[in-house]
Amino acid sequence: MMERISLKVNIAGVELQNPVMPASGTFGMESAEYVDCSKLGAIVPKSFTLKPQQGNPPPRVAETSCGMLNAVGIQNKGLEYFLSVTLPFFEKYGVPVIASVSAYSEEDFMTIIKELNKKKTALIELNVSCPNLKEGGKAFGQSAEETYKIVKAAKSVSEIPLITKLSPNVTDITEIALAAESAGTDAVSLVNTFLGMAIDINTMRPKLGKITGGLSGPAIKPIALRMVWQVAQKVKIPVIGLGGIASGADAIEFILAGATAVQVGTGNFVRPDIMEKIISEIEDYLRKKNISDINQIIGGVIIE
Amino acid sequence: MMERISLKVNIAGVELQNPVMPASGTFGMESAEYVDCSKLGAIVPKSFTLKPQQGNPPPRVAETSCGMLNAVGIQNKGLEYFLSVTLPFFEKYGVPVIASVSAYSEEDFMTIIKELNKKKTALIELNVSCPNLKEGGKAFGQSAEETYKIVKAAKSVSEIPLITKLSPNVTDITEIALAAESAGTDAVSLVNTFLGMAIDINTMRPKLGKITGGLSGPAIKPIALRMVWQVAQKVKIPVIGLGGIASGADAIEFILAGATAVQVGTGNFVRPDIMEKIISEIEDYLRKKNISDINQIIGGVIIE
Amino acid sequence: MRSGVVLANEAIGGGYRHMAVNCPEIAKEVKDGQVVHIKVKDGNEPLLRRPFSVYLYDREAGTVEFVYAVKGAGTKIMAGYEPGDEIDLLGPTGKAYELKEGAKKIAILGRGVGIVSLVSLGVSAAGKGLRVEAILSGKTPDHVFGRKVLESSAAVVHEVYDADGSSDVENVRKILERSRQEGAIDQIFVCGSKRLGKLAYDFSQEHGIDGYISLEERMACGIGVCYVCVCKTTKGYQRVCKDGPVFPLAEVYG
Amino acid sequence: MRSGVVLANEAIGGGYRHMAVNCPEIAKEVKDGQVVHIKVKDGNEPLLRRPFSVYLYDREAGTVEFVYAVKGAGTKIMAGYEPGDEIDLLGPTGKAYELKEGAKKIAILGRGVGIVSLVSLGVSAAGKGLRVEAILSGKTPDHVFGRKVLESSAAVVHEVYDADGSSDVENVRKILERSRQEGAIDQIFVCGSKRLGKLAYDFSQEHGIDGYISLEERMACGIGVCYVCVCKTTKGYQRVCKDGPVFPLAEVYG
Ligand SMILES: Cc1cc2nc3c(=O)[nH]c(=O)nc-3n(C[C@H](O)[C@H](O)[C@H](O)COP(=O)(O)OP(=O)(O)OC[C@H]3O[C@@H](n4cnc5c(N)ncnc54)[C@H](O)[C@@H]3O)c2cc1C
Ligand SMILES: Cc1cc2nc3c(=O)[nH]c(=O)nc-3n(C[C@H](O)[C@H](O)[C@H](O)COP(=O)(O)OP(=O)(O)OC[C@H]3O[C@@H](n4cnc5c(N)ncnc54)[C@H](O)[C@@H]3O)c2cc1C
Ligand SMILES: Cc1cc2nc3c(=O)[nH]c(=O)nc-3n(C[C@H](O)[C@H](O)[C@H](O)COP(=O)(O)O)c2cc1C
Ligand SMILES: Cc1cc2nc3c(=O)[nH]c(=O)nc-3n(C[C@H](O)[C@H](O)[C@H](O)COP(=O)(O)O)c2cc1C
Ligand code: FES
Ligand code: FES
Repeated sequence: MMERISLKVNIAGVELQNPVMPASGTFGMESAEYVDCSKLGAIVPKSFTLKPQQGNPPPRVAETSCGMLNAVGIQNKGLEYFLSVTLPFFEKYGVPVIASVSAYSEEDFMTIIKELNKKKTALIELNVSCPNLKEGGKAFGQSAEETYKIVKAAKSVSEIPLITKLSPNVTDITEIALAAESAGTDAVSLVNTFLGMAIDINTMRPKLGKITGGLSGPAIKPIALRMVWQVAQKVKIPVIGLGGIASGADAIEFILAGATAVQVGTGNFVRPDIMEKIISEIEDYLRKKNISDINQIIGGVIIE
Repeated sequence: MMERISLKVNIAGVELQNPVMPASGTFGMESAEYVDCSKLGAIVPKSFTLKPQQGNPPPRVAETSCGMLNAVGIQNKGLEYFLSVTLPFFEKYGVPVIASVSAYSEEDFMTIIKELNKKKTALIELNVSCPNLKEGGKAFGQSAEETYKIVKAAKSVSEIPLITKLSPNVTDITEIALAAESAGTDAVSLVNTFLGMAIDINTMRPKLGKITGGLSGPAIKPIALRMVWQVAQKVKIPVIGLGGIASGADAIEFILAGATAVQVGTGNFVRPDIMEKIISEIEDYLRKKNISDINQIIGGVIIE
Repeated sequence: MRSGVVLANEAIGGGYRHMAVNCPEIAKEVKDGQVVHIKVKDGNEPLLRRPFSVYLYDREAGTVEFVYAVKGAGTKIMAGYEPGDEIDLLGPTGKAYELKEGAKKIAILGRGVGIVSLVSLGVSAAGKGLRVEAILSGKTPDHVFGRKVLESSAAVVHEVYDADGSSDVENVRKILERSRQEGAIDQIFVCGSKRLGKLAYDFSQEHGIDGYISLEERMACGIGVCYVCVCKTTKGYQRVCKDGPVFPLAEVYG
Repeated sequence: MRSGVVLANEAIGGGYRHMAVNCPEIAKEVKDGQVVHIKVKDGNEPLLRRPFSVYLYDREAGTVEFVYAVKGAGTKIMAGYEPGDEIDLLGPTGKAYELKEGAKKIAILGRGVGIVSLVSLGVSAAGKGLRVEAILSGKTPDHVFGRKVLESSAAVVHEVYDADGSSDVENVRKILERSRQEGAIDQIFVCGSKRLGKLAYDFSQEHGIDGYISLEERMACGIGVCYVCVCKTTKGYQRVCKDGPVFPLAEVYG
């Protein structure tokens, strides 16, 4: 029997009591009624933009086989609301809060980061990969160059360590990760959603108001895991893995593939308390395997 | 009530009695025991290479949520066996046979096509998108340039119309489709499998002998459909859609998105007779909608 | 998440089923018009919970009742539930119907499954001594339910059908008018039809009364965090699961 | 695809269940050692069929029996089947065990669920008047089954266990040797253990007899078209579903 199992991990100098946090856009103040936020590794509220924005026309969701498409388009109340309401709300739980920032230009990213500097969130996640903003589902994060430029600009003003959230809708995600790393990002998180579509054959119309949307959930897990594994081999910075995680076993797959921490997205919709379950399943796994520190298995997949 | 419903479609001058055919690698001579091959729109046997090859070490399959990973690596008996056994076997069913060709170089593609010219298969599908051949899951079809070169070379010798099968593991699939079109391909088919991975957390080892493999099945349908829709807007040549099709409704989604024909892959594993069912479900749909000719709904998705 | 046990799950005509569930936690908390999200089956297919209005509840007995239409994959699975089966529930969620202080008479207009969310309101209001005028609309008599429960709690019930043309908006308006002439209506509540919503809105404007509608949208989280379930209102896109499902008619039709 | 109806599905200890199914089409065709692929549930999760050896069959009664270990998602669903449930079957598929013309005595070596595929062979052989020496191996007595069926068809049955060390390869070799001394063994068949396979191979080589092993690999199509289920043999990668599951020992260990 093991004395104690340590689930502590470190992302860019920030210690997390365990590697489990929500994926942006799938967790909010309302979640606190269902999950004990003080138990999480970190808290990642929904991405916000400089100004409030209304998002895309409904319908915004379509269920698919083992997954779902969403086309929310980052409906949010803007930076000011984040600073005055969301951040203080979550800070009271005593775990690191990661500000997920979305923007349409380098300038907007910089403006937001300067404001965050004043409040010292633990970390900032740059959402350069939302497929629901630009026309045709394009995102900054689909180009190594654009990613480099944005991260460089963000880094030039940020006093807070940066996580860059990568898009999976690319030929070679390691190239984008390396661009973000060389621009100075302190960590990467991957993946955001895959651009997808569904058609209602009865009405002959797209099921989403915005035609296409982002695919998330268990369906994408194998692709996300492959990407995390590929990126973890190439970069020196910590990798945060996500995409379809809905159990401790899923989380461990990502950790073995090289993720220092994991995010849970769509899983929160099915069970708003799922992250607590995942944390305890990770602990059980380590206990069963007689491993006392989770850091021992990060990137631990055995390749023969 | 409608007199007769026509399911006939035309791919590069070849008339198919209906738009349903198998996806390469998921159908073989053994399938003829379970499905009436003479009922299909076309027959697409497994990709073959110039010489026989053994494929990848097992395990070659891992089930995932609503999908599966495979890393077969095109185990096949080579061109000669195709010409002497497979082709004559399928030709007797009186429906077009599409030769799916895989190769490691332009030269090999050209050598194979020259041999096929002599036998006049109805169509040739160039598999430039198998993720299980090159190291790290790379494929020719992930580069517009390489795709252009291969298609150009193939076209320069082929007396048979060419279909180019595209890889979904790309940033912008329309770019690759346009490259293939400008190199002269007569049609495109998409998608091949998504590169994915799964880890057995008990053994801490990848579930596939080759570490990564191709994801197929219902899980990928929304992404494949989006790609078919995007490509169909951009190219003038016919598009063959596939990825997760397992019902008439799925097939119709792809047709509405712009596919002239569809292929069924993983669905054949679940029910080897599924294509017959899909054909009749398509017919039922048209009858219910009072549409007499399937060509009326190709690309018919209504965007407002 | 709460665990419930199915007590009954029977077809009641019109493709609807009536399901009673034992779940004291929900029965204790739920308010009229609120919603419960059912994970119809373990696993990832179907992935998301399905939202259902609470039809009736009994705080003492600890039971909650639903009426649902069997439509797609999820409700087909639910149709197979048998007494004794455990089910996975999230809720109650969302805004409830609120009776105005001092209201003496209300009208409820429900159509099809939209009737579900209004029945417990009718029962509660009648129980508090209010007069309740209920207009229940459906394709055929089979598509209307709830009459007995409402009548036994002293509501006045009108059923109207497409089959005989009585569900026509003009006819419903007439019923409302007639009722108003018998005594002022203080609040009007509607669910299940855009047309009836518009009628109720016009009626409420004309007579300067309060009116509410309960809306449906596709959902994911059900608790207000994902913003997929929005509907357009005069206040912008609002979340049906959290800001609704009950909205003032003026926000939807204004 | 064939439709079967579950007749019985009972736990038999050791985490195994014994399932009897009515499916005259399969019962009529199936040969010893062949496989049936079960789609455990409609829909896409789990997606693929699960392969199971046929344990026993009765051509007249039209029944087929299976014994399976409850392991993952698919077999957990199967464990919930009740008499009367319909199930979706594909098969029989694959190479069967073949008795050599003129064989007078065979040995069968099965371990764990590997016992399943050998029992009908033992019964068939005994029924044809051959002598059958069956060695059934398992972790504990609970993990061994089939004794009664084999004995009632006149096979000689030895059970060996890990629990008391009797399943040790050396001990199994001794049992085989002793049997051989009582009368030459013409063929040897093995399933469920690499170690027993090796033992059988060595034994078959030493005495110049025929030997076969039935293998397992993960499958997708089950009918020979996808090439995911290959195992390494002296003839290269062969498909377990089509070229096997029964292979000459010499192709696997040679
Ligand atoms: C606030 C609210 C209250 C509801 N109350 C009731 C009720 O009391 N009785 C009843 O029969 N139905 C009710 N519905 C509708 C019910 O949720 C759907 O009929 C049900 O989700 C269909 O699931 P399915 O799997 O059978 O259909 P599918 O079409 O297979 O479902 C696919 C997806 O679409 C969603 N969906 C399908 N139809 C609807 C719909 N009409 N509204 C919202 N989402 C939908 C499903 O939840 C699922 O995510 C309510 C919906 C909402 C939003
Ligand atoms: C030719 C053959 C005959 C078999 N006969 C029997 C039998 O008679 N009795 C019995 O109990 N089991 C038998 N098996 C093993 C049985 O197929 C697996 O135990 C079963 O597929 C596990 O499914 P699951 O969903 O419970 O497990 P999961 O682990 O959830 O399955 C995940 C995937 O892996 C595959 N898989 C898992 N274990 C195995 C395995 N051991 N072999 C092949 N595929 C596997 C599944 O089919 C599925 O595709 C046989 C396997 C083969 C190949
Ligand atoms: C409804 C919804 C809204 C989302 N909103 C955001 C967002 O605002 N910012 C962001 O970076 N990612 C957003 N995402 C993406 C998720 O954070 C996550 O990257 C993705 O869903 C994959 O993880 P999952 O499969 O666990 O859901 C959203 C996802 C969903 C489903
Ligand atoms: C086991 C397996 C083998 C495959 N082999 C080939 C192949 O030889 N050539 C090819 O072009 N595609 C091959 N594919 C890809 C399929 O043809 C198809 O593009 C893919 O599976 C997506 O369709 P699906 O989701 O309907 O299966 C293979 C797929 C599977 C699952
Ligand atoms: S369903 Fe998520 S906000 Fe309403
Ligand atoms: S499972 Fe497809 S060839 Fe064996």
